[in-house]
Amino acid sequence: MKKIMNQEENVMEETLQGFIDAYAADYERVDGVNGVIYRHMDPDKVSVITGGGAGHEPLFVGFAGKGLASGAAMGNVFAAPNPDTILEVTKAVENKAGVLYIYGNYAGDVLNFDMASELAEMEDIETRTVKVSDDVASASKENKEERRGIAGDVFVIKAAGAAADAGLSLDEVTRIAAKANENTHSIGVGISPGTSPGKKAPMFELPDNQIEFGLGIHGEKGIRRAEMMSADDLADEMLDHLLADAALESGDEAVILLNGLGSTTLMELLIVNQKVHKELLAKGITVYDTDVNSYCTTQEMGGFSITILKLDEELKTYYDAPAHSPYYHK
Amino acid sequence: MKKIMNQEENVMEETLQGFIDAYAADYERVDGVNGVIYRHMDPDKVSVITGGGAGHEPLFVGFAGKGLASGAAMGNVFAAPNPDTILEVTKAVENKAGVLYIYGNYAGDVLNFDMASELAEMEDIETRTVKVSDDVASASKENKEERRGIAGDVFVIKAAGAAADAGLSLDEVTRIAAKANENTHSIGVGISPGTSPGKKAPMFELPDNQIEFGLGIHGEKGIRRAEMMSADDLADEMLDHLLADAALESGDEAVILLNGLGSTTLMELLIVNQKVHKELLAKGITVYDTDVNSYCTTQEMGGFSITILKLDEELKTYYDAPAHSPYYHK
Amino acid sequence: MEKQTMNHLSVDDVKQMLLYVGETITASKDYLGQIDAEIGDGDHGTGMATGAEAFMKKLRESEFETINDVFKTTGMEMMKSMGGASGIIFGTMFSDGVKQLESKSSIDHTGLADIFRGSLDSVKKRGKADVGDKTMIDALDPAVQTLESDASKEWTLTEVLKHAEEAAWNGVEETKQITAKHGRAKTLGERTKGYQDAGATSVWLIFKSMREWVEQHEG
Amino acid sequence: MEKQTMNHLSVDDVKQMLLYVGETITASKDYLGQIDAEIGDGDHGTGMATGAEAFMKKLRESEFETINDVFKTTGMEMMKSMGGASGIIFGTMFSDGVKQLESKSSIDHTGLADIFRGSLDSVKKRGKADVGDKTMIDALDPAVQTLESDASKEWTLTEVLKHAEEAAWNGVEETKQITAKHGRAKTLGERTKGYQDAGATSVWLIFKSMREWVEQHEG
Ligand SMILES: Nc1ncnc2c1ncn2[C@@H]1O[C@H](COP(=O)(O)OP(=O)(O)O)[C@@H](O)[C@H]1O
Ligand SMILES: Nc1ncnc2c1ncn2[C@@H]1O[C@H](COP(=O)(O)OP(=O)(O)O)[C@@H](O)[C@H]1O
Ligand SMILES: [Mg+2]
Ligand SMILES: [Mg+2]
Ligand SMILES: [Mg+2]
Ligand SMILES: [Mg+2]
Repeated sequence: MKKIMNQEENVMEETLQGFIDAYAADYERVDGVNGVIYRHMDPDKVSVITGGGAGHEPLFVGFAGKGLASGAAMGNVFAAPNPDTILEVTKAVENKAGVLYIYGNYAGDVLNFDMASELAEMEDIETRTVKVSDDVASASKENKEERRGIAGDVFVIKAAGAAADAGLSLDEVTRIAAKANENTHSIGVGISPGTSPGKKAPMFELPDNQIEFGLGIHGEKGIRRAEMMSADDLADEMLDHLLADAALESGDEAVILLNGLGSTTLMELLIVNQKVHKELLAKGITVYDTDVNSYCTTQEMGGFSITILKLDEELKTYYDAPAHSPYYHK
Repeated sequence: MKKIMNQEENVMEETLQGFIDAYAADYERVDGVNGVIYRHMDPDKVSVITGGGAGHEPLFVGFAGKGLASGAAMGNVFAAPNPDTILEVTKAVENKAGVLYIYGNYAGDVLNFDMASELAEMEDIETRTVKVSDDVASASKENKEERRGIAGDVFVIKAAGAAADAGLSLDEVTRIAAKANENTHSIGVGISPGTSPGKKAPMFELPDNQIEFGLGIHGEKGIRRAEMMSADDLADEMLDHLLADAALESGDEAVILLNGLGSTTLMELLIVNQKVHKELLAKGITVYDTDVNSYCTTQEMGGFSITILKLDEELKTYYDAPAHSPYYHK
Repeated sequence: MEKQTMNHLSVDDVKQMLLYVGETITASKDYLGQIDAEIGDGDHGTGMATGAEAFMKKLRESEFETINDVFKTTGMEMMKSMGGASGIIFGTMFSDGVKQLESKSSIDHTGLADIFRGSLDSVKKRGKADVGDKTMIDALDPAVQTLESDASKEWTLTEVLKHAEEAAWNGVEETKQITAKHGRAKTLGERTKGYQDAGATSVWLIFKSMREWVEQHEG
Repeated sequence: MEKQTMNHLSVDDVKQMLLYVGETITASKDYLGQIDAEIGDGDHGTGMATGAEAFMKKLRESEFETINDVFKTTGMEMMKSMGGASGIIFGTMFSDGVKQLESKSSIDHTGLADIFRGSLDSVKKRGKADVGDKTMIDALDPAVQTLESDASKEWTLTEVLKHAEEAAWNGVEETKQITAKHGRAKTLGERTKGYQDAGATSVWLIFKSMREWVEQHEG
């Protein structure tokens, strides 16, 4: 695979530079580390910091913004940021009302954010953590807190950002974010691999007639290899997993996110969406809002995920709140 | 290539259904044809209608919206819409102040929109046309009006939508759109082919170490085959073509659009953007705004285009006006 | 029994013949697509097949009084269903050839020449292209010219159509020498040389299949 | 001249030995990446190599008073530069082993056993993993156990390290039998069986290269 890049070792530096060049009015770089912060945050409010390995663009940098995260701490491609980076971003955002870390639940991220929060506490910055664990393919329902975080990051950051924007306390913002995570369920499917910048081989091999059902966003294997199927059949099988797991029933309200993984086109996502809506309608579930986009990608990986956020009145308020970044709008 | 779809013949029907399912509050389907309209337009203002072959999502459907087009008339993948579709969309939008057609300059689109405008005139609907012709790789500077339309569609629709929103007359909206087109120059590069839904073979073949410089958005050959190069070198060579052609000089102001063609990641686009900014800065050109996104795609084609809109005070006003669709925000 | 030659086409003959043309186009979908893919966007096969399916369906379910109606319906269905450059161009070719002609319920080869002369003029007017622009006109124009010059001859319909088919094919061959000026391919300049035009190929296929149908229905 | 065995490491010996460890890691970048790719995300090689480059640079440009400082600096540089799970885990392994120990300017194999015991305890505490979780602990734990049980023996450093290296390798082999519980791979369940753990492989490489360095610097 060809990649449009310069030296492998400069990928992150240049990616962040390109982001700041484009959106300098609203974002600034955190000196010396791979972090960015949103410029226009209220000093009296809680800050949300997100982050993780790079390579999933527009996550995580694109989810700093109005009503979203205050900053993003980035690692290299698919590698959690180091504690230093997280700490510097923590010091760069408004932190006197405390800081909530939100990131996908991966060992590397947990270790580094935990270490950073020890360091932050030593500098008298109060921190909390919510680990996003929405991927139903990655652990059983009983072990929800062990699940991987995939596109569900979007809903958790959205809810937390809105709660912070509303002026809630650190504990309350944390509670809302945890509740959003509790109510968020996703499942993905991969049809072709992506390639990390600088690597020659794709992340995995997938025969032309097969797909990986339940694939993770770093190419982690899923539940099973399956024969390639139609969009309708895929949607059906994915919804079966999701609805059972999310305990969604007739009369419930939900927000749907169809998230492309990289090279899967908007056309394909819309085709899947058509079937998802048909099924949810048939089951009596009210789709409160739908977003069809590619927020959480894995380079040029082919495939997509479906995420369902089950709403209650409280979450609806925070979901509805305005939010803006160059890559997310509400 | 695998595609996530059902029957090939239902691709457009299901794509539009999926769009309407997702965004029903703001869009509605035009009965019986492959068209959508934005619901909230002012009946006294000029309507802009865009359209063309499908397969370039989010264009064109995603560029109907507030401050943008009032409707989109869609053909099948890479095939201009038929006159009937265009006519029905024309009748479905607010048309008493007249309708401006904006589309990429391709023979098929010209023929069909011209035919539709004859049909519309027969129903006493006044129409005008601006053909977007921004691709500098596709004809000489002297034959600007023969050039293909690629990602520059975005700027022309944006300007026209804003002018219509401002309440200008049909002639004035047309003049603004034509001026935006006059000031818009793009060049693209392809690094890997896309595949039309239902087709087995990719749209073209490209050896692993080669790229197509000046590639069109339907896989049309460009200026030359070149060796794969670094992001910086690509940006340099593309800017050379653009700046000469657009007659941009020190002191000028411009808006930049970096547009991914499908599978090229935001990370890669940001890396290119970093170099584009560096060069423009060095040349004394003021970048008034930058947008790094994938608006005009060719299925999962790899590559990107750079578009430069040269601003004057008038165009700046319309560029700055608010605009919203699920896939474009200003 | 002596072999019976066909010199006139009834309304139903024309309908059956165009259905056969439709079948041929549908069967040539991939072939036409590949030709378009070389220097165009590869959709010509799908486009023509869509048009063919549409007009075949309509022809099958309709009753026609005149030959004019059969042609017009065929073209209108293509125009409605196809989109693309070829929707207008081939739609016009079928629908507008009969536009200026009086209604007929039977035609011989002179009638056929009149119709396709009308087609050619309308297509040129609509598409603003002419011979040498590397379009379907490069096949249609010579085909129409042979039809016209053969009009005075005492040939069978098969012979006349065979002649037109050959002229169309020569036209297709000639498009290989031309740098494209119209359609999506126009901007490729020199790089289109050596490749035949997709639309011209369709014109040849249409004449070829008309000839085949007539030939098969003789005697 | 009789072959001279090495029983003690000076501050500079430790520095040189860790530089050699760094070289080995850097040279094994692709190998480690491929192992991680089987059931993880494929970045372990890049991560370890980044850490190695960073600590080698720092070691080369610094003067050290104590062995504790050399280890601590090595670990801190890994922690700062690497990110990922292994940044913390391997950073902790190098930096925290000496944390509870008094400053030393020379160590024998007993000293080495003390350091790596500290490493193992710190890594377990930090990462909340234990033997059998298919992590680097499955190699580090047996290596530390042999170091400790060999502490009372009259062995040369090479012999002791060779023994630890073998124990680490057996640990790597054992990870193939285990279903992963930690790291990105943990969720693959049964499907991780048969694949060795990347981090465990790095531990083995570290012991192997320490042994090689000592062996090469004997006599
Ligand atoms: N202006 C024109 N006049 C006559 N024929 C044309 C014209 N433009 C295009 N064509 C014909 O249409 C063919 C392409 O048709 P098709 O591929 O279906 O449409 P599109 O060009 O929209 O993809 C060309 O090969 C050419 O023969
Ligand atoms: N909690 C843990 N305790 C000990 N070692 C761990 C832990 N989590 C991961 N590891 C080790 O780290 C290795 C993976 O490192 P690496 O691939 O660099 O990081 P990441 O998992 O973030 O991609 C695993 O093979 C495992 O040996
Ligand atoms: Mg990793
Ligand atoms: Mg086409
Ligand atoms: Mg075509
Ligand atoms: Mg890894």
